[in-house]
Order: sequence, then structure tokens, then C-alpha cells
Amino acid sequence: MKKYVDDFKVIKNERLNHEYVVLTLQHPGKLPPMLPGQFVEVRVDNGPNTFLRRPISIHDIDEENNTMLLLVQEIGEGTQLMCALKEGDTCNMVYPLGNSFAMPDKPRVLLVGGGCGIAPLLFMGRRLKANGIEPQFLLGARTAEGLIALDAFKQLGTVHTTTEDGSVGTKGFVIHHPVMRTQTPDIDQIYTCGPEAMMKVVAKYAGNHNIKCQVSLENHMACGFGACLCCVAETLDGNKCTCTDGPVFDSTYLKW
Amino acid sequence: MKKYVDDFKVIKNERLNHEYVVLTLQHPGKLPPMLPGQFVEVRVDNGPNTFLRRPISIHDIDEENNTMLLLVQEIGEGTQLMCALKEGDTCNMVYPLGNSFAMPDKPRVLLVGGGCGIAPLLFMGRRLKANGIEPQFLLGARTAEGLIALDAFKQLGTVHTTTEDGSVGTKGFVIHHPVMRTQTPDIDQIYTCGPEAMMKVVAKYAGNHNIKCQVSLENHMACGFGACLCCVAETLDGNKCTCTDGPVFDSTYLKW
Amino acid sequence: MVDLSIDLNGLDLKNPVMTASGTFGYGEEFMDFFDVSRLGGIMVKGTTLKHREGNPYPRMAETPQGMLNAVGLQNKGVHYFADTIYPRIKHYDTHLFVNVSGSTIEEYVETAEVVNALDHIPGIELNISCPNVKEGGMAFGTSCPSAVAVVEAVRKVYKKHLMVKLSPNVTNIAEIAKAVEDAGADSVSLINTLLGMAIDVKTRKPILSTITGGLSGPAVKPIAVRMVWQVAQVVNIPIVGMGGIMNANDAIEFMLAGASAIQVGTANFIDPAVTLKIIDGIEAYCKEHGFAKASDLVGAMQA
Amino acid sequence: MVDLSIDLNGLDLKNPVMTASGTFGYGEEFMDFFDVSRLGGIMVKGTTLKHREGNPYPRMAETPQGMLNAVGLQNKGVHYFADTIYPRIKHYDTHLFVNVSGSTIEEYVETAEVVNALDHIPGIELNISCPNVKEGGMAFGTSCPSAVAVVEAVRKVYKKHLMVKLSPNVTNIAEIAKAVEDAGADSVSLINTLLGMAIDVKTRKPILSTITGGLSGPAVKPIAVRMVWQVAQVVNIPIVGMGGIMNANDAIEFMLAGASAIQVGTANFIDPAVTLKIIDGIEAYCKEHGFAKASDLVGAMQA
Ligand SMILES: Cc1cc2nc3c(=O)[nH]c(=O)nc-3n(C[C@H](O)[C@H](O)[C@H](O)COP(=O)(O)OP(=O)(O)OC[C@H]3O[C@@H](n4cnc5c(N)ncnc54)[C@H](O)[C@@H]3O)c2cc1C
Ligand SMILES: Cc1cc2nc3c(=O)[nH]c(=O)nc-3n(C[C@H](O)[C@H](O)[C@H](O)COP(=O)(O)OP(=O)(O)OC[C@H]3O[C@@H](n4cnc5c(N)ncnc54)[C@H](O)[C@@H]3O)c2cc1C
Ligand SMILES: Cc1cc2nc3c(=O)[nH]c(=O)nc-3n(C[C@H](O)[C@H](O)[C@H](O)COP(=O)(O)O)c2cc1C
Ligand SMILES: Cc1cc2nc3c(=O)[nH]c(=O)nc-3n(C[C@H](O)[C@H](O)[C@H](O)COP(=O)(O)O)c2cc1C
Ligand code: FES
Ligand code: FES
Repeated sequence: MKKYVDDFKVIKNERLNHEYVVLTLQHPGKLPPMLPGQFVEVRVDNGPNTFLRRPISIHDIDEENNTMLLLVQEIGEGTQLMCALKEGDTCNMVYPLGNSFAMPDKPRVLLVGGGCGIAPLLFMGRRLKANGIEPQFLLGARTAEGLIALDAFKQLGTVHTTTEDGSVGTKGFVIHHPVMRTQTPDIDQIYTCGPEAMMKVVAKYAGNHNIKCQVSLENHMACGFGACLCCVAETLDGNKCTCTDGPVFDSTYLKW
Repeated sequence: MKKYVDDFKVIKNERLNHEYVVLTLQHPGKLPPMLPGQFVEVRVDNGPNTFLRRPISIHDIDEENNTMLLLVQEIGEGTQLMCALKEGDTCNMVYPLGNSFAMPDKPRVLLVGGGCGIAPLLFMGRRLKANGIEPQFLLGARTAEGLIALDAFKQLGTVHTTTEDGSVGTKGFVIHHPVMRTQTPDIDQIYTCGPEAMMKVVAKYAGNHNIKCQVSLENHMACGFGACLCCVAETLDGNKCTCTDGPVFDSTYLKW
Repeated sequence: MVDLSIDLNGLDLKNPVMTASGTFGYGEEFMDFFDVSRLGGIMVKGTTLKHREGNPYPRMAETPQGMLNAVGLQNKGVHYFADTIYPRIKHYDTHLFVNVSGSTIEEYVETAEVVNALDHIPGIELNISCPNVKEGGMAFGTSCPSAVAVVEAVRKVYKKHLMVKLSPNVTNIAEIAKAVEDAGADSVSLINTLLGMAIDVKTRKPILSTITGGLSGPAVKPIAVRMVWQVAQVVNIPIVGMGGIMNANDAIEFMLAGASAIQVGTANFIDPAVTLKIIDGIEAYCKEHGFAKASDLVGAMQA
Repeated sequence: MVDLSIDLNGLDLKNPVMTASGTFGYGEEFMDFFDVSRLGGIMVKGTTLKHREGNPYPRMAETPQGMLNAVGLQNKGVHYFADTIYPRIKHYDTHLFVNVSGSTIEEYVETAEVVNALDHIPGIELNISCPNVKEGGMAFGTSCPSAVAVVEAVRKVYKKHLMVKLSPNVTNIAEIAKAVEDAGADSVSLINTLLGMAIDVKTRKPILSTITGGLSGPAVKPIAVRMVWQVAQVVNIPIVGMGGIMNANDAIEFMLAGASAIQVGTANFIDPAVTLKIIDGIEAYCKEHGFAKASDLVGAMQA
């Protein structure tokens, strides 16, 4: 898939809560093809401590308006600068990067996300729906405030939630939700993205029940397009770049 | 004179032309005493190439409103960032720094400036006027567009101008202006700030005519308050810091 | 028209801009961004005799205007390169160099021999300065006798352009450059990364799996320029300068200090087409400052 | 309450934060900004036996997240210090150290002797690593025999705390640290500046009058942390770490790597009260992470 470097224009910055922002970025021309699970590398120039680009998943695509959505969580200087982007600002990106979630063979699909890991699941959900598959989403957070963008997800399928404090949805972690506790789950395929600890228990559950499971890793990256070899994950075939061979891997392929 | 580090608020950014801006900065409380010829060290944070503060002369002071004026010429990344400051932005400064122009013993005073070197002359002119001395200003530039802030100067005294292309005032450099070409000049004291080449000819003229002459240097500085010893000028007493022993020196004291 | 070509001790580069080993893959990763044939040269990834898995993740830390890496020469070995990668890239219309590394002199020699047989590779860059491997690597590059030993051994079997990449982690880089010249190098390239380290104060653990790693990027530029200048005072072979070059002005700084050509490393990660901009920028500078040939910039600093 | 005090081989610092030589004048320049008695220690400006004019202007160049300086030990000589400056500053309620430099061993010894007689100066920092002087300076600090020679000679006449400041411009800093410990140093401080250079591409001239200068600031931090960690593996005397410390997290990084105390240099130019913020930040970190004593941070990195 051909990669580009382009200046996008910020046409909207919607703050969801104290840590999350959704940026709507417009391409100067026609958006090239992109797949769910792919990501972009955002240039954040104006900070003394932000030297490298920042990898961010493609949250959603609006092909008609040539816009891309990014869901950004403020965790350090780079993401803070991104969240401070204003309408009319320019945002330089290398895109689209990485492989993508593979479309499922069978229709019963669960997408499990936590934290900013929910970002690529929206785009994937939209493509699933376009392919006639109505997915279930299982989204976890610490508190009710952490459950974001629910309305967008609800348009694409059933949304289950968990919170650690029980303020909304099932109390506990995603793995405690009933949808993942049945002995004979009605799921053929899981896609998951979020904290590594979460993905590991989800992958284990999938393995125990012979469910296919694709995980999306968020390894630290220097380049994002296979030039530096900094982002490797250990796989059955040795070290593989999460930016080119991933970020999406079959959970059984990873040495977890 | 006690030095401070404070956040000032930008209350006005007036662009004079493509390279000059006048910033009006407001102190959060009461402005401490400051003298003409002194300067501030401005922190410019948001650039990967601007590590150190930037020294800028005090252009003017409004004690009533607790505001300070800076006249900034865009020459590199630091001054560009300063010129891009917007109303409401914060500007951190160490101030007031350096010595100051000494008040004259005699009343016939000429202030000679070029480029951003005119900045401290306005403040000096104001103090002279407050002390009952109406100074003459001689301001030089390459073209008419480079002659800035003339109205402000005109409120304080007679303003002579030169331009290299002759578009306004006398054609040539400041030294070619009639006020500096008489064999018996009616001047007791010159204050000058601008390009070193200009100050050197002015100082030479002053020397030839036994006129006292104070020059204000713009040496590169790392700290601005005597801690690094990077900003030295060669004087009759050896290397002296332009940030503490200067920026104002008697021209005869410098090894020029 | 500005003549951008550079004579690198007999090797004719179309312009002074090369890419640095380990930061440009095999060039293929950049084909979407620009035509890599426009480059003066491409230094392919660090290559060893045998397959190497490299170091465990994490391999990267961001630092003020720089980065630390601890990749550790991950590559599939020189035979895989010759059999599988070389056929794919040999048609590039630019000079391809292989960056050769080893744990022992024998490994360096054997690897160089394999590359010697590849028609479209006019030169190697002998990496005696990698800080990210336990054996060999930097150890060879930090003393004159060991540097000389490996260069002499490789020189015997390697018949084409032999560039030797020097380590900045030394007391006297000029001394080592001179020794390497006397041992038969056709050019020297510098600097490799500086040994550095970063600790995550939240976890109180080193950020890199290997604790220390190699520092690159603009942070090291003043050190790299100084070393190029020092080496230029003592050697007669061409110098290929690198370390923190982000734009044409940086590249010109290295050339003024004495580099005949330059390599761009870390900057490729931030702007994948940066090398093109640097080529164009050097041309523009020459025009503006009245240099008919880019080679006139080499060592043109007025001290 | 967090105990911030540090035992520097018998010298009791009220906290680990000192100022670096040549970046804090004699402390007086900072009195308007904060009470310097709050510091763990003050390292006064580089002092030599005789008056030195230092190097010609320009002495400074800004670099990516760093600066080059070529001050060249401008000072009025140790006798002027003892007679004129010392009486003005000796009342500071903090440890005052004199940074001692020389062109010959005899000069080092004579200067140290003068300082030895000053009651309120509990220690000196022997600067065998200044890259900005033609004779002596760094030359002493880049080989073990010369470093040992000057330390042994000074040790004979200097009876108080003898800190030795190491040069980062060496192949193996740990080796030199060990040699200096064996020669009688009470502590080592590192790093001094890295030799660097910058060229103005507009004028094609070096920016510094001396062509090369010393690099400091955040750019060098990863190198400095690595060196502190390497030295910590081999010496038993305390280490005073520095190089690019801008905030409390940076300071803590050095302590985790093995530094008992730290010095802040270039950061003082950008925020004259930064050292106070660092002291407070270390205290806050200790509270947040459950350290009763700041000294528990020393070498606490989990490798
Ligand atoms: C393929 C991929 C897709 C991603 N998608 C998104 C997304 O859609 N939305 C989003 O908000 N974030 C996403 N991330 C994570 C995002 O890249 C990091 O949060 C960001 O780079 C942090 O930059 P910073 O300057 O804000 O923080 P820094 O100051 O760089 O770091 C702050 C802290 O976070 C840690 N950290 C930094 N980067 C990462 C990382 N990649 N993983 C874990 N910890 C890290 C650092 O070690 C440090 O402790 C993605 C990462 C990858 C690799
Ligand atoms: C005491 C003093 C008072 C000053 N007053 C003013 C003022 O009132 N208004 C104003 O606009 N400027 C003033 N200056 C100059 C101002 O400090 C510099 O223009 C500024 O620091 C440049 O920063 P920069 O990041 O924009 O440029 P940089 O990117 O740092 O430099 C761009 C180019 O300008 C050169 N340069 C940088 N600083 C100086 C300098 N101090 N002198 C000469 N050349 C320099 C550099 O070598 C480089 O070639 C003053 C300087 C001093 C020392
Ligand atoms: C991720 C990474 C991998 C590298 N791998 C190699 C390598 O395999 N062989 C080598 O000689 N140098 C390697 N280097 C060093 C670079 O080639 C170059 O010498 C150094 O990064 C300085 O240049 P820069 O600042 O432009 O990056 C690597 C550098 C980086 C950042
Ligand atoms: C302007 C300047 C002057 C310096 N003068 C001295 C000196 O006289 N003696 C000395 O040992 N170190 C001197 N140094 C080095 C510092 O003490 C310190 O080792 C170095 O700057 C690294 O720390 P930093 O990055 O926090 O500045 C000087 C540094 C600077 C920037
Ligand atoms: S981030 Fe550079 S190869 Fe993956
Ligand atoms: S600028 Fe630091 S002493 Fe003058």
C-alpha cells in the first residue's frame, strides 16, 4: 500500500474529556486507500522534547469529505501538543502505515478495546458493517469517564462495557464481562487493542476457546515504516517489526 | 538594581513592517525600577532550535499601566517566535539587566540608531525629556521601510533620518547626515546603538570632535546576568561582560 | 548549473548526499517517498556473516534532540543479502555500499569477501564502531592496533572501495583515522553513535533492554563536526561526515569542516524525503554563494 | 519528611543539588533570584594561579538543545579570589567549592595550597577536563598517568575534600575514574563539556574564536548518564553527576545511575532559580515514591 507524507488541515478538535481528544484532519486532495488497523506517524514539531514522530491509529475515515479521525490520549508532551492543535492548524503525517486487521471468515466478531486502544476498533467496526457483519464491542475503562466515543460505536454494533469501579457496565476488567465468561462463547473472531496486560488475557481466553484472535501492538517506534528496526516484537519467526509486519498480529504468532 | 524573573502578559503585538514588531507586555503587579539602556532576557520555549533566552532592549516603559515595550526584529527562529506572540500569551523574562546610559552633564544630546538598535533610544529619549533635555535623534536605515517608530521619536525631540537609497532623509549612512558633518558640531554627548560598523564610525566622529560617546553593544549572550562570561568585549581593563559591565560603554573604553 | 558530483577517491558520486547505515533499510522502504536513485549513495543496513536477531525490545529511547538505539545489528546475514536482497536492489542507479560488521576479524573478512563478489556494490563501509553488540563492534574501533588489524585483514580480500566507519567514543579520533588510512582505507566515515543511556524515573529501569545504546540526531552534531574537522587535519583520504544532519545547512557545515560527502541517518525517520531536500539545498547554497562545484565546499571553512 | 541530606564521603550536603563551575559565577549573581544558601553546594568559577583573560569573543554558540562555550577560564587568579571574593561569599550557609585549574602540575598544587588555607572552603574540584585552554586542562584528564600525576601531587598539599572532575572526551572514563580514586580523590564529578564545534554557513567561519569549544546542556545528558553509570560500576567514592540537568527528573536519572549529588550548569542561564525547583522536585519524587531519604535514590536503578 503506497505511503505518503502530507500536510493535513485540522478542521475540528473535539475534546471528549480531560485526557482524550478527537481530531478531524482533512487531506488537501483525495484520501488514498487505507485499512483498519493501520496508523499514521504525526509530526509534532514545536516541543524541545518531541524529536520523533508519534504513531497514532486511524480512528475513522470519511472518504466523502477526505477526512481522517484520530483519537488521541494525552500522556506526554507529544500527545499534549497534538491535543492542543486548533482548527486551521497544519498537521504533517506519514501514512498509511502498517498492516491491518484481516477480515473475518466467520460472522461472529468481538472487538475488545481499552484506553486509546479503542481507536482502531471504530474504523474496523465500520468496515465490518460495510461487509455485512455486525460486530459486538467490548470496551473497558477505569471509570465511567474513561468510556469514550460510545455513541460512535453504538452505530455499528452492540456495545458492552466494563469499568473497574463498576460505575458503568460490568464491574471489573474486560475479561470479567459475561460475553467473555461463557463456557461456549458465540464468537468466531476477536480483535483487540489496548494495554498489553489486557490483550494478553483476551488472547489467552481466545486460545482456550479456539477463537481466532488478532492483537494490535503499540510498541515504541522511531520511524513507523520499517527503516529503523526499533519496534520489534518477538514472534515464532524471531523479531518482527510492529510497524510493517504489524501492528496487527495473530495472537498465536507472538511469543507472549 | 534588583533582577526579577516574571511572566508578562502580551497585551498587544503591533506589526510595523515585514521584519519589525512592537510587543506590549504587562507585568502582573507593579513594574520595578528600570533604566534606559537596560535589557531583558526573553524565554522562547517552543522551538527545537531555541535553547537559550534572547536579549532584547527595553524599548519603552509605561509605569502607569505597568507595561513594557519591546521592539523586535525578526532575524532567526527566536525572534520569529517572539514576533508571533499573540494577545493573551505569556512571555517569561529575566529583567532588568545590564547597566544603562549615563545621564548627560550637558544638554546638547544626539542619539544615533540603526536597525533594531533604535530600540533603547526611545526609552532614553523619554528619560532625557523628563529631565528637561530635548534630544536630537538620528536614525538610519537601508530604505524608507526600515525607518520605523518615527512618530514615537518625534514626540521626544527632533528626528533626522538617513536611508541608503535616499528614499527618505539624507542619502547614505548616518555618518553622512549634516548633523554629523559640521566641523563644529553643537553636540555635547552622543548615545548610539546599532550595527557595530555604524557605531564605530559614530564613535570615531565623536572622538575626533571631543564629544562624549556611549555605545550600546549587542554581543551574543548565554545568560545575560554575569554568570557565563560568554559576552565579553575587549576594554582598556581587559575582557568585560557586556551584560553586566555593559551593554553601554564609553566608546573610549572599548578596544575598537 | 552547479556541479554536485564528488570524487570519493576514485568513486564518482552524483552528489554528496548518502544515507546512513541502519536508518534507510535497503532503500526499498523509501521508494514510496522518492526515487532513491537520486541519492549520491546508499549505505545498506549493518550486515554480518551470520543471521543476527539483534537485541530484545525496547530498542529505542527519545532524548533531547536525539535518540538512543540498541538495535544490535539485526540482519539475516550476508549470504541472505547476496542471494535475496541484492538482486532486488542492484538496479538502483546510485552507489550501494554494504555496512559490514563482525565479532571477529575472520567474520569481517569472510563477510567482505562475499560482498566483493557482488558487481553492483562498489564499496563497503567497515563498521568498527557499533556500540550495540557485545563482542567486536565498537571494541575494534576504539584502539589503533585493533582498528589497524581489522582494516589490514579486510584490505587483503576486498578489492573495491573500502570505507572505514569510526567510533566517536574515543579520546583521539584523528589518531585512529590516520592509522586506518595507513592500513589501506580508501575513505573514512564518521561518526557512528555515541554511547548513551536513559533511565525511566517512573519505573527506575533503563529504557533500553541493553541499558546503554547509541546516541544520534542533532544533539551530537557539534561533536561530529568537530571530529570531522580534526580528522580532516591529518588524513589525505576523503571523509564522509555524519551525525545529526537534518537539513542542507547542517550538511554544508560538515562539508566546510572537511567532509567530501555526508550521510543522513536519524533525519530519515522524521522526514523520509529529507535527503532530496538536502541535495536541492546544497545546490541552492552553491548558487547563492557562487560555488560552481559542490566539491569546492569541502574544507572551505576559513579558520 | 524526606531527608534530603547527602554524605559526600564525610562532607554533609544539605541536599544533593550543587551548581556547576563556570555557570554560577560566585553565587552573587543569583542572589536576586533566590537564597543560594538553600543549595547543597556551590562550585565557584574555574580558578587558576594567575589572572587569565580567557579566550577572545565570540565564546558561545547555540546548538540543538545545547550550547558550546569557549570561555577559557577567565578569572582573576586564586590570590584575588582569596583576598577579595572569598570574604564576600564565605558566609553563605552552604558548601563552597573552588574549581581549580592549571597549565602545569605545579600551578595546580600552588592554587590548591592557597585554597587549603581558606576556612570556609571545605573542598576543591580539580578540573582536569577543561577543553578550552591550550595547555593543561583537558590534557591531564584524558590519560590515566597524567590524571594520576596531578591528583597525587595535589593530594599531598590539599587536606580537605578533593573532588576530581573528569573529562568525557575519553575512550574509557571508568578507567580514569578508578585511577583517580586510587590516587587519593575523595569523590569524582562528571561530566565536563564535550569537545564540539559549530560553523556559520553564511560566513563559512567557525562561530567560536577558538574554533572548538565545550558542549553542554540537555543534548549531552544521555552521554553523561551513561558515564556516571559506568563509573559507578568501578569506584567506591561518591560520584557527583552533571550534564544537561534541566529539572528534577533529570537529576533523579543521574542519582539512579549512581550519582550521590548532582550539579546544574547550563540550566542556570535559562532559569536562574532552577536549582530550587530541582531540590523541591527531588523531595516531591521521594514522597511520591516512598523514599524516606534522597540518598536511597543513589544507584537505585534496577538493571
Ligand atoms: C501503532 C500505534 C498506534 C497508536 N495509536 C494511538 C492512538 O490511536 N491514540 C493514542 O492516543 N495513542 C496511540 N498510540 C500511542 C502513542 O503513540 C503514544 O502515546 C505517544 O507516542 C506518546 O507520545 P508523548 O510525547 O505524548 O509521550 P512521551 O513523552 O513520549 O511518553 C510519555 C510516557 O508514555 C510512554 N510511552 C510513549 N510512547 C508509548 C507507546 N507507544 N506505548 C506505550 N507507552 C508509551 C513513555 O515511555 C513515557 O513514559 C499508538 C502507538 C502505536 C505504536
Ligand atoms: C543587549 C542586547 C539588546 C538587544 N536588543 C534587541 C532589541 O531591542 N530588538 C531586537 O530585535 N534585537 C535585539 N538584540 C538582538 C537579539 O538578541 C538577537 O537578534 C536575537 O537574539 C536573535 O535570535 P534569533 O533566534 O532570532 O536568531 P538566531 O537564529 O539566534 O540567529 C540568527 C542570526 O543572527 C545572528 N545573531 C544572533 N544573535 C545576535 C546578536 N545578539 N547580535 C548579532 N547577531 C546575532 C546569528 O549569528 C545568526 O546568524 C539585542 C541583543 C543584545 C545583546
Ligand atoms: C536505528 C539506528 C540504527 C543504526 N544502525 C547502524 C548500523 O547497522 N551500522 C552502522 O554503522 N551504523 C548504524 N547506525 C548509526 C548511523 O549510521 C549513524 O552513524 C548515526 O546515527 C549518526 O548519524 P545521524 O545522527 O544522522 O543519525 C544506526 C543508527 C540508528 C539511529
Ligand atoms: C559557560 C560555561 C563555563 C564553564 N566553565 C567551567 C569551569 O570553569 N570549570 C569547569 O570545571 N567546568 C566548567 N564548565 C562546565 C560545567 O561546569 C559542566 O561540567 C558542564 O557545563 C555540563 O553541565 P551542564 O550540561 O549542566 O551545563 C563550564 C560550562 C559552561 C557552559
Ligand atoms: S518503527 Fe522503525 S522499523 Fe518499526
Ligand atoms: S551573557 Fe552570561 S555573562 Fe554575559
